[in-house]
Amino acid sequence: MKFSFSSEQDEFRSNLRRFLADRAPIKETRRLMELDAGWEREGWKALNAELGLTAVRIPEEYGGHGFGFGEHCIVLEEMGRALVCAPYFATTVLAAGAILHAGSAERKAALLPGIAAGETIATLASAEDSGSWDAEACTLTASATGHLNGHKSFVLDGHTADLIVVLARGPSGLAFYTVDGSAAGLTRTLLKTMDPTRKLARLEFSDVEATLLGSAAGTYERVMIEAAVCLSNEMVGGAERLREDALAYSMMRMQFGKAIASFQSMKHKAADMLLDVELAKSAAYYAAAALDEGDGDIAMTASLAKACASDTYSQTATHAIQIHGGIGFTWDNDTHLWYKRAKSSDVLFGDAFHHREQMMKNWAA
Amino acid sequence: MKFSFSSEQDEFRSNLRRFLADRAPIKETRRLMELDAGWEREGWKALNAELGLTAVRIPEEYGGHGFGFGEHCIVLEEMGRALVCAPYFATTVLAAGAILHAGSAERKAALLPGIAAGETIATLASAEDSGSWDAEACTLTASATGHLNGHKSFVLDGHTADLIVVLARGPSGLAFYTVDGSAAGLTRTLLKTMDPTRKLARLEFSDVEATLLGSAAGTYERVMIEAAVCLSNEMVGGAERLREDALAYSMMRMQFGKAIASFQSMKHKAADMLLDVELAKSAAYYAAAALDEGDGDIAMTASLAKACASDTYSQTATHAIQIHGGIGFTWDNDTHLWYKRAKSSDVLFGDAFHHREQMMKNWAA
Amino acid sequence: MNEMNEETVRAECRAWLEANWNPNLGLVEWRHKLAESGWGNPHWPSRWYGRDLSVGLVPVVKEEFARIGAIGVAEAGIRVLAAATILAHGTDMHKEKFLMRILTGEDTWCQLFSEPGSGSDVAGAVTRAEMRGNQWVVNGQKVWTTSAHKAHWGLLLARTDWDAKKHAGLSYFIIDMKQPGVTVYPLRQMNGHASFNQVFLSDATVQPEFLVAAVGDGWEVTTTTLMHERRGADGLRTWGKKSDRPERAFEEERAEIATTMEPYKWYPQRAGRVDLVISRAKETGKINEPVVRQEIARLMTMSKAAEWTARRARAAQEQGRPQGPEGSLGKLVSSNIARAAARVHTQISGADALLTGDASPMNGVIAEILVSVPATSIAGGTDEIQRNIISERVLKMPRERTGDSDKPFKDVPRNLVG
Amino acid sequence: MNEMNEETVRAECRAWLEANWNPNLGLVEWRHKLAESGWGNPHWPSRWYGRDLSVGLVPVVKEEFARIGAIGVAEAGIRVLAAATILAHGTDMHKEKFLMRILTGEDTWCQLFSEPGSGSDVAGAVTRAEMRGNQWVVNGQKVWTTSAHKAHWGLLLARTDWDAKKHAGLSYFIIDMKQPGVTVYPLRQMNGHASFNQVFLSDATVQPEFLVAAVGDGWEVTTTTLMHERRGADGLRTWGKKSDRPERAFEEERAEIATTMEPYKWYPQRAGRVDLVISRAKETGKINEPVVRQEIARLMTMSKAAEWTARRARAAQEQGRPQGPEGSLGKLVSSNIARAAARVHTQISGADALLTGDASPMNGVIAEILVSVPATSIAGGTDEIQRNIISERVLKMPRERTGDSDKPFKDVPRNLVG
Repeated sequence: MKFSFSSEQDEFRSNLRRFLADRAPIKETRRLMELDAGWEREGWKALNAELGLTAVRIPEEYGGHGFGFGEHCIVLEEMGRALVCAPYFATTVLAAGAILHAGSAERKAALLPGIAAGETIATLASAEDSGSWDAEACTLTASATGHLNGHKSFVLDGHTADLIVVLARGPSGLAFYTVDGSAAGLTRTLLKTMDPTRKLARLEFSDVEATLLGSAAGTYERVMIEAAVCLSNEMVGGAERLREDALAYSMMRMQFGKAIASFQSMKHKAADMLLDVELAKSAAYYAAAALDEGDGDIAMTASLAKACASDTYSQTATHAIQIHGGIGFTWDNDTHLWYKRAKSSDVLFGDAFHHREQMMKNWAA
Repeated sequence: MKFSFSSEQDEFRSNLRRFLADRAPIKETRRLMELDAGWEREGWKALNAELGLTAVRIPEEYGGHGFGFGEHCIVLEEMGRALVCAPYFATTVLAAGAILHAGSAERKAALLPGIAAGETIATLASAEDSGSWDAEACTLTASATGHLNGHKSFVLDGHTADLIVVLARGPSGLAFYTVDGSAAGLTRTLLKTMDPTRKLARLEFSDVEATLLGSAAGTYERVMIEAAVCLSNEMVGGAERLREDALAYSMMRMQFGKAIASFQSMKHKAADMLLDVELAKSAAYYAAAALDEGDGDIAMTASLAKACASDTYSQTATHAIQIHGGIGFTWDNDTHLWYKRAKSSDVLFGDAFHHREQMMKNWAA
Repeated sequence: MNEMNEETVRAECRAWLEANWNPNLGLVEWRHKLAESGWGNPHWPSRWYGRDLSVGLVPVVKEEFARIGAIGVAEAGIRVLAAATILAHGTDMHKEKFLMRILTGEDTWCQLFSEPGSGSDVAGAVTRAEMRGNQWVVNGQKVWTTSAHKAHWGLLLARTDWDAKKHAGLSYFIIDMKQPGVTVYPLRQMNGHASFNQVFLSDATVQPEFLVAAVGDGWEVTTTTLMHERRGADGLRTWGKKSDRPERAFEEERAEIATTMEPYKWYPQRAGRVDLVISRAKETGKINEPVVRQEIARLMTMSKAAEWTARRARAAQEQGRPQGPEGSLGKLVSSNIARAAARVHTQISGADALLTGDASPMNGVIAEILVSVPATSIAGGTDEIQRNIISERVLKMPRERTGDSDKPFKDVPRNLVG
Repeated sequence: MNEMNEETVRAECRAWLEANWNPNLGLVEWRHKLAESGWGNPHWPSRWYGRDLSVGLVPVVKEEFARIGAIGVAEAGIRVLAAATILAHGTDMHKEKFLMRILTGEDTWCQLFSEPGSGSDVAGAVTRAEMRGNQWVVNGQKVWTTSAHKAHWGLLLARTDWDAKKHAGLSYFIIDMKQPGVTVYPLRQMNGHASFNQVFLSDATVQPEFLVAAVGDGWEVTTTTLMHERRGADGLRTWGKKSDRPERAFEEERAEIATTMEPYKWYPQRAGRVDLVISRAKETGKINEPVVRQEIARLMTMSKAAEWTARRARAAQEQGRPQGPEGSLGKLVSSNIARAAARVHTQISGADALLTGDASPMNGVIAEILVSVPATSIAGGTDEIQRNIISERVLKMPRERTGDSDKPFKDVPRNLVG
C-alpha cells in the first residue's frame, strides 16, 4: 500500500491550494452560498478550465486526465479546505462514478467527455425522503418504456444539474437511468438546509422520460464506497483548515495579558485536535490509495474513513468555535461555515453510526 | 422528593466517617483483602456492634433500627469511601432485602434478628456462570422436596456466608430458598478476581437441602433495584474519596518547580472530576430517597443511578491514577484498590450499558 | 418569630392587593402604585419602594400575587441588574431618577461591559472615558449588548486610568443611550438570529453625576452587576408565562413580554432541547434502535443528574446551610448537556436534521439546535473560565499566573481592535 | 550510486556470512566474531565494530542476516541506549571497555534517571554525586529501573552542582552496579508484576574516569539516551521472535530472550490487546450486539488510523522527506487506544472480565488488561507531557512558564522524599 504522496502529487496539491486561495476565497463562498443555485456556471467553468479539475479521474479515452483516486482526492481535500461552492462532487464523484461503473462504452463516450470538459454538470439521485442511501430503500420506479415515477431527495446540486443519474427500480431490478435536468414531468425544489455551502434538492418524477444507463447491481454499492472515500477526503481538508485557523487565532488572541495559546488547556486541546485530524487524514488517504490499488477490504476501509472523518470534522468544528469564543459564534466569522459543512457531511451517505455498523460486516461472521 | 440530608443524617455520616477512618483504615483493608475470606468474623462483629450497622434498615420488630434507605445508603457510601472489607453489602442489602420482600412474617422473625445483631452473615446467590443477574437467566432448580441442583456464580461473600438465599426455579416458578452455608452437597469456591477487596464465590449445588423462603416473582426485581441503588451509593463514596485524594496529591506534588495543581490541565481535569462525582452523587441520593418515598419510576431511577455511578467511578479512578503518575501505578499506592473496586462494581448487577438499556424501558413504548 | 411574620406579611399583602389590584389600570399606572406601596419589591429598603422584608419572606408575597393574579413590577432584562447595582452603589439622585421608571418598565436598560478584545476577560476593557471640560467623553466599542437598540440607559464600564493596574483603572457610568455619540448595530449570529448588538461610542458624553461610585471603583461595581446576572439567569428561563386575560394591564404586559423575549427566542434550542428527545425518537421510530437508546439514556442520565444536583444545591440553601460544591457546576454541565443533546438529535433525525424549511422536522427547530448549542459553552463565561472558577474558588487550587495583574495596564499586551 | 552501494554491500555481507555464520558456535563467540567484522552494526564507525555504512543501507544487511538465518549482535534492553550514548559522548577508554561486551550480550545495563520526586521531570533529579578524595560518591534513590537487579552497569544521572540552574547542575556517570553501595529492591505494580526496581545509592562510588562528558554536561548526555529510548520503543514490540532451531547459538539466544523479555511480559496487555477484540467478541457472541459493534468499530477505527499514521510517518522518512506532525503522535494515541480497548474488553467479557484464575477468559489476560493499561498513559512521558511536547515543538505554541529554570536549583521548590 502506498503511504505517502509522490512529489508530483505534493506539487499538484500546493499549486491547487494557492490557486483556490486566490480564485475561490471565502468571500466568494459567502457570495455564492447566498444564491439559490449555490454556484455560478461561468465562474465555475473558468475556474475549472484552468486546472481541468473535472477531468482528473476521467479516463483519457473519454477526454479526461486518467489519474486515480490519489489525485482526485487531493482535489477534493483542497476543495473541502477552501470550502469551494461548486458542483464538483456531484459531477465527478457521483455522476461520473455511476457512468464509469454502470455505463456501456458507448454511453461513457457520450457522457463523460462533457463532464471532463466541465460542460456538463451532473449528479446522482439515489436517496429519497427516508434519508437512506441504501439501495434497498429505493422506491422510485422505472417502467419498461423508461418512464420514471416517484421522488428523490437530498440530491446534491439536484436543482441545477444538466444531467441526473437516477437510481430506480426497473423491470429487471435496480438500475441507473439518465434524465435531462429540464425533462418534462420533473419538478426540482431546492431544499432549505442548515448548510448553505452545499445545496440539496428534492426531485419529483411524474412520467419522466429517461434513458437506461445500466444495472445498479453491485455498481451502486461501488459508487457509494467511492463517494464515502471521496467525501472523507473532502472532510479532512475542512477539518485541517479549521484546526489551523483556530490555532492561528489562539496565537494572536490575548486574554489576561497573554496569548490564549499559552494557556495549557488550549495547548492540550490543540494537541488533541492535531491528533484527531492526523488520524482522520491517514484513514482518508489510506482509503483513497486502497481504491487505486483494488484492495479487497475497501468497503470496510471506506466506512472506517467516513466514520473517522465525520467524528473528527464535527469535533474539530466544535472546538474551533469554542476557541474563537464569542467571535466564533458570529455570522461574520467564517468558522460556522465549516461547522455547518461538517454537520451536512456527517449526514451525507450515512452518518458515523451507520458506517461503523457497515465496518463490522467485515469482521462479523 | 427530599433533596437534602437532615442534620441528624449529616451527623450520623460524620461520626461514621471518623469511626471508619479510625477502625478500618486502608492498612486494615490491605490486610483483610489478602485473606481468602476477605474479612474476619471477630473484627467485623466488634466493628459492627459499636454502631449497629447491620441493623440500620431492619425493621424494629425484627431487632433492627428501622431506618430507611436514606440512612442505609449513608452507611454504604461511607463504606465505599473507606473501602471496608466486610460482608455488609451481601448481608444487609442482598440477603436481608430478599428476606424482607419475599419472606413470611414468621421467616422474617426467624432470620432477620440474627442479621440485625451482626450474628448472621448472609448473601444472595442469583447470577450463574452466564454472568447475568436477570431472573430469566436462572437455571438452578429446586425440587418439590426443596432440593437444589445446579450452580451459582459471582456470589458476594458466597464462600463465607452462614446463610445463603438462593434464586431457583421451583415447582411453581422462580422462588427464593434459604440454604445453610455448611449444607451437605454444597461446594463453595472462592473465585480469583482482579478486585481483592470484594470476594466472589462460585457455588455448586448437588441435592442440597433448602427451605422455601417465598416467591421471587416481582420480589427479585425489587431486590435488584435496591441492590443497584445501594451499590450506586457505595460507588459514589469511593469515587469521591479518589477525587479528594488525587486533588490533595496534586496540591503537594511538585514538578518543574511548582505544584502540579497549578497546571491548568490539572485544574480543568479536577473541575471535570468534581462535576462527574457531584452528578453521580445526586443520582445516587435521589434514587435512595425515591426508594424511601415509594416513587413509581424507581426502576428507571435505579438504573440511571447505577449507570451514572459506573461511568463516574471508572473515569474518576482512571484520572486518579493518571494524576498520581508512576506512583499511582505501584502496588504500594492505594489508588489501585479503588480502581479495581470501580471495575468490579461496574460489572456487578449489570454494567452501565445494561442499565442504560433498562432505563429506556421507562420511556420507550 | 418567623411564623408570626409570615402570617402578618401574608395578611397585609393580601389586604393591600384586594384593595388595590385592578387589571383595568394601565400597566405603568398600576406598577407606579405598586412600587409606592412597597409590595412590588418588599425586600428593598422601605425608603426606596420596598418594605425592608427579609428575602426569606418574598415567596409569601409572590404567593399572594399569584393567588389574586396580580401583575408585579417589571422584572425582566438588564433593568433588574441596573436596579440592583444602583441600590448598592448609586447616589440618592440615581435612585430617585431611575428606580421608579425601572419598576414601572418605562425605561429599558443595557449592559456595556464586553468588548471585542476582551471576551472572557471583562476587566481588560479598553473603552476610554476622559474628563473633558465638565463632562466625561467616552470612546470605544462594546459587543454582546442585548437590546441596546431599544435601551434608554446603559451600564458602562470604561477605563479612566491607564497608569493604574488593570482592575484599578476602571470606572462605572450610567450613560444615556439616546445621544448622537452612541451608534448601535445588530450583530448577526451563526444561527441567523441577531439578538445582540455592537455599540460604538464616539465622543459620547456622560455628565459627572452619572458616575457610579468613585473613579477607579468600576471593577467593584461591575462585580455587583455580574453577580446579579448570574443569579438572574435562572429567572429568564421561567419568565414569560403570560396571562391571556383580556384586561388592559394584561394586554400591555403581553406586549412587554413579546418585546423583551424577542432576542431570546432561540435560547431553548441553545440548551439542546432535551425535552424533545424522547418524543422525536418515538416519532422517527429510532427509540427502538439499541444504539440510539444508549445515547438517549446517556443524555437523560446527565440531564436528570444535573437537575437533581441543582435541586440539591437549592435544598441546602433553603435550609440555610452552606451550599456544597454542587452549586457552582450548573453552567458547565449545561454545556455538556447542550452538546450531547445536539448530537442525539442529529442521530435521531438523520438526514432530516439538515432541513430548515417548512418540510423540516418541527419547522427547523432541530437544525436550529445544531447551530445554536455552541453558544452555551461560550456565553456568560466559557467552559474554560468555568473550570478555572471551579478549580480556584471551589477546589482552592492555585490561581493562574496571568500576564496583566502586576503592571500598569498601558503596558499589558492586548488585542488590537480594528 | 546508491544502487551500486546496495549491491556491493549485499554481496560483501552475504559472502562474509556464508564464510563465517555457524550456529554451533557459542553465542558470545559468534557475536565477538561478528562485532569484529563490523557487520553486526554496519552503520557504526569502522574503528568501533562498524563499517561506516549509511543508515539507509542497514536494511540490506538485515535482509542478508534474515536470508541465512544468522543471529545478530545483542540488541535488546538498555544496553542499546548505553552503546548509543557511549558512542556519542564516551571516551576511547569507555568504548574499549564497554562496547564489545555490549554487542556480545555479556554485560547488561540499566538506566538510573527517574527518581521518586521527579517523574515527568527527569532534569529535576536530586541524587547527589560529590567528589570525595579521588572518587565520586553517590547518594540518592532511583526508580522505574528495569532489570537493575541483573545489570552490571548503570547509566546514572546525578546532581553535582546545587548552585547552578536546574539543567546545568547535572552530570552523567557509568556506575558499577555490583558494589556494596548499590541496593536494588523490586517495585511491585498494581497489576501484581514487579518489572521495575528501586535502586538505593548509599555512598556508592564511581571512579573519575567513568564520568561521561564533562561535569555539568549531564543533561545533554541524558538527552541523547532518551532520544534513543524513544526510537527504541518500537523495537521492543517486534523483538523476541525467537528461532526454534536446535543449535547451540540458538539455544543460548532463547535463554537470553527469555531473561530479557521477562519484565515485559505484561506489555502486550498494557497496550490493550486490540488484537484480541474481534475474536473475543465472536467467542462471547457479543459481536452480534449493535451497541457492542459500535464500540468495537470505534476502537478499530482509532487503532487502524493510528497504524496508518505511523506508516505514513515512516514512509515520509524513508523517502528522505521531512516527517509531518504525524510522527509525534504515536505515544499519545497509544494511550487512547489502550484505554478504549480495556473498556471494550470489559464490555465483551461482562462479569468474566473480573476473573483471573484458570477458569477465567484466556487465563486472566482480560483482567490483566484492565489493571495494566493505566501504565500506557504514564510510562515514558505522561499524556500531559506528550501534549505539552506536541503543542510546543510541533505546533510552536508558547512554552509553559515553569518555576524552576531561572534560579539556583537549591532554591527550587521540590518534593520531600521520605
